[in-house]
Amino acid sequence: MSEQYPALLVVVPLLSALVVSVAGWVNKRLCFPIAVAALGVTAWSCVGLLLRVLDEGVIVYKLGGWTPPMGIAYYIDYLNSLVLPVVSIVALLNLIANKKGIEQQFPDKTGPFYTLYLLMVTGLLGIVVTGDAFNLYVLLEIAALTGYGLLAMGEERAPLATLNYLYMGTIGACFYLLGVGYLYIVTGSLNMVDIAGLLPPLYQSKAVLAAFIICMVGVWLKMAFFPLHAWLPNAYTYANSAASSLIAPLVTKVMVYVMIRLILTVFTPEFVFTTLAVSDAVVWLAVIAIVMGAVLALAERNLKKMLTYIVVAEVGYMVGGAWLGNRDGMTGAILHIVNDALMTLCVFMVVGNIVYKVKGYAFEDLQGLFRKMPFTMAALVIGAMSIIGVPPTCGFFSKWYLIVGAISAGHYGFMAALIFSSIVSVVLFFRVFEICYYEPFADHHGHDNHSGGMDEAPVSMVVPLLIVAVILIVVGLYTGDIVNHVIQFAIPEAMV
Amino acid sequence: MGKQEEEGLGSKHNTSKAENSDQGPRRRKNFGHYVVTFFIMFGVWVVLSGKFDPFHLSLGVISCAIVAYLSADLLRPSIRGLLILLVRWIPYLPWLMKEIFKANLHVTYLVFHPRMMDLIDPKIVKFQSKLEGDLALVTFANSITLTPGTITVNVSPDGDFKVHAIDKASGEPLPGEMEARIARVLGED
Amino acid sequence: MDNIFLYSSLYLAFLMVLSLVRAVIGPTVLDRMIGVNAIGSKTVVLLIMIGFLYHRMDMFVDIALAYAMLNFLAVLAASRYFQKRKGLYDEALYR
Amino acid sequence: MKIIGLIITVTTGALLFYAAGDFPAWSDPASPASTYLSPHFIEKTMEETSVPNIVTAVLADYRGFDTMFETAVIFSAGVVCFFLLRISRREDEEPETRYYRHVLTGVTIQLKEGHEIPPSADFERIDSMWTPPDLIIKTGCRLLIPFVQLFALYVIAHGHHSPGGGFQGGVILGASVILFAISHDLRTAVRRMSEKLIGILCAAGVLIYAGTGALCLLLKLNFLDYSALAGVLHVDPITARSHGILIVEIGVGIAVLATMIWIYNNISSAGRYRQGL
Amino acid sequence: MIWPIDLAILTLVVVAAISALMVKDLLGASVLFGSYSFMMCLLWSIMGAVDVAFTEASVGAGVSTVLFVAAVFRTTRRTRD
Amino acid sequence: MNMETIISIKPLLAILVSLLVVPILVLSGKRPNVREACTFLAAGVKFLIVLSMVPVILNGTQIVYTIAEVIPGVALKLRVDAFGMLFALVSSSLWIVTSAYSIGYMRGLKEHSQTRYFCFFALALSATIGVAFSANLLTLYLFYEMLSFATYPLVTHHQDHEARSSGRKYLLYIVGTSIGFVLPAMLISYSLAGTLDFSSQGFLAGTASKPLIGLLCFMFLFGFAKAAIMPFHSWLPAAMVAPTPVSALLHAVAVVKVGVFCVARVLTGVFGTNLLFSLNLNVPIIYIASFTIMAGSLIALSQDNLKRLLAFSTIAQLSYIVLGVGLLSPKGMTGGMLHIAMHAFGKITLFFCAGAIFVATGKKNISDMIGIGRRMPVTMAAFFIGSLSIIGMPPCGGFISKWYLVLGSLQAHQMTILFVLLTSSLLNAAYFMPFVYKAFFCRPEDAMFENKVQEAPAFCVVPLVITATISVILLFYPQPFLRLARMMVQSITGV
Amino acid sequence: MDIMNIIVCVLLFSGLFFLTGGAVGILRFPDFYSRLHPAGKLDTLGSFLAMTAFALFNLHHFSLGALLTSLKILLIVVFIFLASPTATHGIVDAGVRAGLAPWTKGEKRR
Amino acid sequence: MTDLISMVVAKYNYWIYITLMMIGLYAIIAKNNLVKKIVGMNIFQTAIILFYVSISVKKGATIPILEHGHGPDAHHVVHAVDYINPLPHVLMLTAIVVGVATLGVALALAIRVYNNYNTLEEDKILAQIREK
Repeated sequence: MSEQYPALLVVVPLLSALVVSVAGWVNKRLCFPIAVAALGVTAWSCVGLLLRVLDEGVIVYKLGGWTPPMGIAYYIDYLNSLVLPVVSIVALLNLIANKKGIEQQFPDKTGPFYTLYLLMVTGLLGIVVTGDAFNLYVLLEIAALTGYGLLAMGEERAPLATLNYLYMGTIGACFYLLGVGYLYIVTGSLNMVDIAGLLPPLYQSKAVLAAFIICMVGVWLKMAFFPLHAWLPNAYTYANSAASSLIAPLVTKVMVYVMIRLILTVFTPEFVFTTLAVSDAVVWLAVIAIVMGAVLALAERNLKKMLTYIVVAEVGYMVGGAWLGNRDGMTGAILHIVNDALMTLCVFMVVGNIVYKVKGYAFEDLQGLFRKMPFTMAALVIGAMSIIGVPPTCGFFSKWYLIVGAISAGHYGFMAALIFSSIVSVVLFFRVFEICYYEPFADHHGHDNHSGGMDEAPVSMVVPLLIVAVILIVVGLYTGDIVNHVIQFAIPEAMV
Repeated sequence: MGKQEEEGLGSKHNTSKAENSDQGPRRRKNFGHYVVTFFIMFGVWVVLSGKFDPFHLSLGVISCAIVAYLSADLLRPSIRGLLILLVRWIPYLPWLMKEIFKANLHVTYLVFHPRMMDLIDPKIVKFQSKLEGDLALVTFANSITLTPGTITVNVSPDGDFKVHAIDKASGEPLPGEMEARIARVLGED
Repeated sequence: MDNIFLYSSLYLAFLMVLSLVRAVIGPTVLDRMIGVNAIGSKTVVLLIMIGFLYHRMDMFVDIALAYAMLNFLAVLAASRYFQKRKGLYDEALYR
Repeated sequence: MKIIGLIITVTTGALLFYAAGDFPAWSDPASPASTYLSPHFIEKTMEETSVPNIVTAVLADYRGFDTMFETAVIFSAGVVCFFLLRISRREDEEPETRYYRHVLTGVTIQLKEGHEIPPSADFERIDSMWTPPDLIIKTGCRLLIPFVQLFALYVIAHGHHSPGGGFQGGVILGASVILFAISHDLRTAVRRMSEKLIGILCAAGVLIYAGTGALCLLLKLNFLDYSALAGVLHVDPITARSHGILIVEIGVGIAVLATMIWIYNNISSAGRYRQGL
Repeated sequence: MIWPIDLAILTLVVVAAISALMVKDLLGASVLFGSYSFMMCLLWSIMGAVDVAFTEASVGAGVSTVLFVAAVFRTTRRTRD
Repeated sequence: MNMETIISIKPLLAILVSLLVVPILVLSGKRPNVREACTFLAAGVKFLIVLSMVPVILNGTQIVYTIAEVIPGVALKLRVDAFGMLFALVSSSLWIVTSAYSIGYMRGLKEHSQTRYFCFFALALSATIGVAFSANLLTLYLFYEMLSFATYPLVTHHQDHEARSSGRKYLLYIVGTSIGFVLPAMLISYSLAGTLDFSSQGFLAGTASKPLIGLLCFMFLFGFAKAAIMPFHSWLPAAMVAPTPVSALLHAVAVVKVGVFCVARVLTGVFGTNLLFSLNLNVPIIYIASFTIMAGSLIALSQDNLKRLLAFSTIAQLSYIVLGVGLLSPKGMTGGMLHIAMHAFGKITLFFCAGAIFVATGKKNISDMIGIGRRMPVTMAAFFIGSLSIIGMPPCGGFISKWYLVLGSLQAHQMTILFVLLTSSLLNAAYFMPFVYKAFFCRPEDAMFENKVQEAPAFCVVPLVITATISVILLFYPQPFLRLARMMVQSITGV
Repeated sequence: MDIMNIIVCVLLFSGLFFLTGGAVGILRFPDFYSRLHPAGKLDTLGSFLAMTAFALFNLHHFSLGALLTSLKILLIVVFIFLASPTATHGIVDAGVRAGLAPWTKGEKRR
Repeated sequence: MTDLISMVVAKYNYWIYITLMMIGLYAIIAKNNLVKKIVGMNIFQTAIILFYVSISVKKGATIPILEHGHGPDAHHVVHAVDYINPLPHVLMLTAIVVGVATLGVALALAIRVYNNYNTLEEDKILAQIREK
């Protein structure tokens, strides 16, 4: 069975999405167990794949039994075998944590919600695992469409924000598609590895250059890289918490993965960093992204929106790291995909818990929460530490690699931006902590609650949150192993 | 009024005619409809498919069964209706074609006439038809639309016609011969 | 014979331009619908003609048939709009 | 915004114009796209899958995985439209007033919330904006719809030999139901094809596709490798591929049919399922 | 591949696209967008992409126009651009 | 130098003891007795663990334990050497005392959120021991940051407006400098040398140009803002809003000493004496330190609030240690390291006294305390001993360290520094002695002090008596600390 | 050029002629209702004639398949004859419901 | 000059696709009405489809459906030059489907927006949001 893991990890969520959809019409209570079971199996096969890749190296899975340039193939190498478990585990934990919230918000539509959720996970896992440039586009759209659906169910402003996201997302996906078309017209192939093999004689071609630029712009649009980030904050802020805590950690990160995949596998680092001499400009763009993200976050009086700007800044980290063009920077970027997914999940889950209990996430709603929801806030502290970059939480170590990469690339602006954003994150989060810590709990309901008894979110929400918080630290402690055994092999030898 | 069941490709079922409506909103499903629909559909299938190997024919059988299941109550055909169709429609068609031709020539003449604006004189003609039954009315209305410079604007289920005529000459002969012919075709004379 | 078809189809394309002019200039939505409907009917003919130009008639008939069916649907839908929403305000009034 | 848009557009356009200079000339038979992968498809499809329509073969077999997700995209669009728009009666903030029309006389009855007429053949539930369906359109569509449906099924069944296939057939089939809803009434259309049925069909279509793939997986071959079905269908592997393609196309057809109707129902009634276009 | 018709239709397509965007009425825009789809369908069949043409015919002419009209029906026809 | 090393989990245990006690404290929130018993137990166990390592260290062996290899080439690694041992010994022994004192203080004032207080106290202690035992810069940084964040709730314990603004200031300085200076400096060092492990001769030698090394040196010096070297000192007076035991432990012992410890560690372990000498980097360091000493003492002169006075005194005294290390002469370094211990015991006594006065009378300002010696003679006697230790007068341990510093400055031929040391001692006397005089010999203005002797609760008084006694004892028996400091200096300079 | 081709050409050209009439008519006629006349009628007949021409031409190389294809083309014709008046009626009905007044003689062109 | 003309004609499809794409892109960015933006989005998508289909065209080739259908006689030699490249068609079928799906979702969202704000003009909606 284990040789079928690559298929399983996409097929299981897809099939279960369909089954859940049917179950939604038959008996709503079946939806949640099916979804959890499916994601559990998926996570299990992802971890199994990671172990297999560690044992055997790259795995190729031929879909439909056709050999790669003809048919579609999955390539599971060191890069995506690392991202896969993250995606599936984040999805699983978030699903468990948000069961109550989903039932509270969509009592009638739990079936469709779980369906979309599973389809989204399918899409994301597929994006990560596929080895075919066009297949990636289709999966991109599946993830995007379900994402629109999930995000649009929220506050009053959610549909408009999502509609803007839809426009931008469609442009992004279409740009990617166009880039693939440009590659296709000059190489005649759609398989990533195959294209990489056919490209070297064409490095000087204008079409390849344009393909690269268009693909990158498309992917940047999707990941909300700085000048193209305008859709993200609103879309994530006004969405319901179950959706935003799935999408915020995963979508931008998976898109960064796609970018790294394109750089490393399709266009090859040689072309990107040697033939094209734009990496410096992109890193400066990333610097602006980080600084702008941090500054804009500073201007917000609203926890969730603040976090969305942090997401924007984090995208800057990863893009900048990847474009530094050296091994350390790339390691940092890949590591940060993992870490940022986890820590964004952590903070957004915290917001989910707060929304569940307090029904708001503006700063005024947070007063006295340390007393009211100590466990949630403890998780927030750990998540914040990770975002700030305090050892031994994992955020520190990816930042470490990014800065080391910046130093060895001689790009001190990027280093300064990283440090600046860390300091700003300190300010951001301690501002939140201050409010949660100092302000007396503002009692919305009139009756005397001033003794400040605990009023924690349900256990089913808190336990996954604490698990995530612990994972943040554990991943931090195992960074060395991750780098030594996985990431090191994910980056081609040619990169120094 | 007793023969609405056998009326060509459609019964005279009409939602506003009390005496006709013995089924209410949910139309009664008649087994005969299914069978006849199936065979009509199978005939069309053969024309469409053009493949006579068992595999495709069996696919055709399945498809026709599905369509019959889904839409027999829309088509509501009957064998007698089909026969009438064959016997009476065929003679009507050449006449209709001739009329259409004439009408088209007329309109074309108008279109290309340099002083077209002087020639045309649109107006709405109203008249009462003695035809009954949906199918007859619709056939009549569509025939009017296709022929001499006239377009059916509105038909009430009782047979009140409103027709837009492009010039005087087009509107005058209505209802005229066409109605009579249609009445004959659909057995309403 | 191919040439005849080729020039006929070019001529049809020209006729489509004429219909498109009506669709573009309006002035009411209904006029546009007439224009679009006319384009549709010409397209059906043109499709079959392309089939002849490719010498693969049997492949193009299906498309033409589907096209005729669905063009009808679109026009019907647009005209249905006026059954439920009364009043013909037009773009001209809201300039 | 207009200026920004113009700048972005012109920049993009300039880049693309610049890059188009390096393209092989249009319709050049020697371009890489025509010489690298496609000759294999064109020359080997008949041997390997026994399907003359190369597009169908590539779509459903060589790149069947793409198509599975394409179907899933459609499915998810349906679910998203439902999820976004559908307002169940419980959530509906508008007080519900029911309208009934006496079929025989055409008299309309208005009932305030909570009152209901016991189901009877004489009364038809209608909506406040109900307009009597036009006689000509109604009759014309009534006669046309079965043929449209037959044609749609023909398109699905003959995807191997002529253009078309599951997707196109499904859309036309869906369009026939939409045509019914337009020419009659949304409520009548929903009565003929209930929401639950549509929802289940929608999932079932994708399930047929993915299930076929998973069946291949269970039969010890790779996902979507239809030749695994040879044993089940009692045919040789190549014919099994052909049949597998057909099965898959049927799945696509069902999914697309249901989704199109679902999306239309939700959009045209804004989720209330009362008053359609 | 019949290039003269191809050229003619391509030009028409651009006109239809621009007019669909210029019309100051959403219903009109949807209708014109329908005609844009027709021409695209023609274009595909001229280029020999029969399956694409079929899809475009069924989707563009049939469903997407209807969806547009339905959405306009549910919202408003008014627009300022 | 060829050091023997043994691998043992003991250092990790020493850190984990106080970390693991945190959940127990949280769970026992409703039962103060259990909670405090646990705190005591943990403090005792920790002290015993540390103590059990002393003989090993004195034998010239190092204890090493690797927790995890977080980055290839850089591990989370603990190493116990003489210097770390010295610091760990001071802080763990003082935890016991402070725990006792805290219990008295917190119960005496019926403070809120005591559970939280004890939790973070334990956490801070873990971090302190962690800093002491760090084997490389990364581990050091980890525990340093952990300490910063663990002390934040302690500093802002009162949760009022003043606490809030002080907390902000505290964080801004501490975390801002550590992220802004230490982190990049650390990473630059890493990318230069490829390692972060402290070694006795430093690892940066020969890897970079002089300006870069100089820059790094100052980034580290100012980056460890807990050392309160001017101009990054003003968090320290602000942080005095914390409850007194917190000030006592953290601002006399843990936090500030961690700062200077880090500076000393980095100067010796990263740069190494030879490199500093060869680049003449020690000169600016000692001048900055001297400036801080003088300025701190002068500002302290003008303070009326007792705790603020102590804070500025601390700023000045910390720079002694930096100065001692910066002299780079063996005697000077010995003096600096000894001063960590000596100043800790002296200063903690002073803070305890200030706290005891606050508990017993509620007074904060010196001007309100005239004649207080009549009411609280024991406390004030201890205060006197503590201040003698700070000034560096003979019956107390402070004398030894100052003596070594003076010797060191002579050894390094820095006559200016000698002058600075002497002047500052005079200044120390000038701000402590008037208060002691007024406390004992002036007529009290406040009628409260006329009554008979009424000391603070026993939990408060006993600890300060103990620390005062130790201060005195250290003069006569400085052996463990002196030997540890000498071993350290020997390993660095070879003398 | 055999006789069949001539017939085909004649049919095709007459079909094109009517289609031209339709295209010009919807441009020239003064108002919506009168434009429907050419659109509804001339296009239908034009398509019919052209389709017939194609059906005949397709029979040139006679075979069963060709016959069926021709039948299919005729099926399209049938379909157009059913659908076109219905669509025309739909549009005109919309015009009436929208309240569009018909053009009368002497008015300006709309 | 003749070079230019021949280049213009030889890549006419590509120029038109770029033009259409620019039209669509401009509409998405600059149009104020949400439904207009959706129209622009669809034009944008079709432009890309046009690009792909243009890739597939091959001079002197016929549509990619083998002429001699089913059965044992099917296995005669097929020359790749005779048939248009089918691969882009396959891709574009998928892209069209994705386009319809996106269209449906976008329209659903537009209806939601309209229900909330009672207008489809973006600037008016933003003004309403600002007022709150």
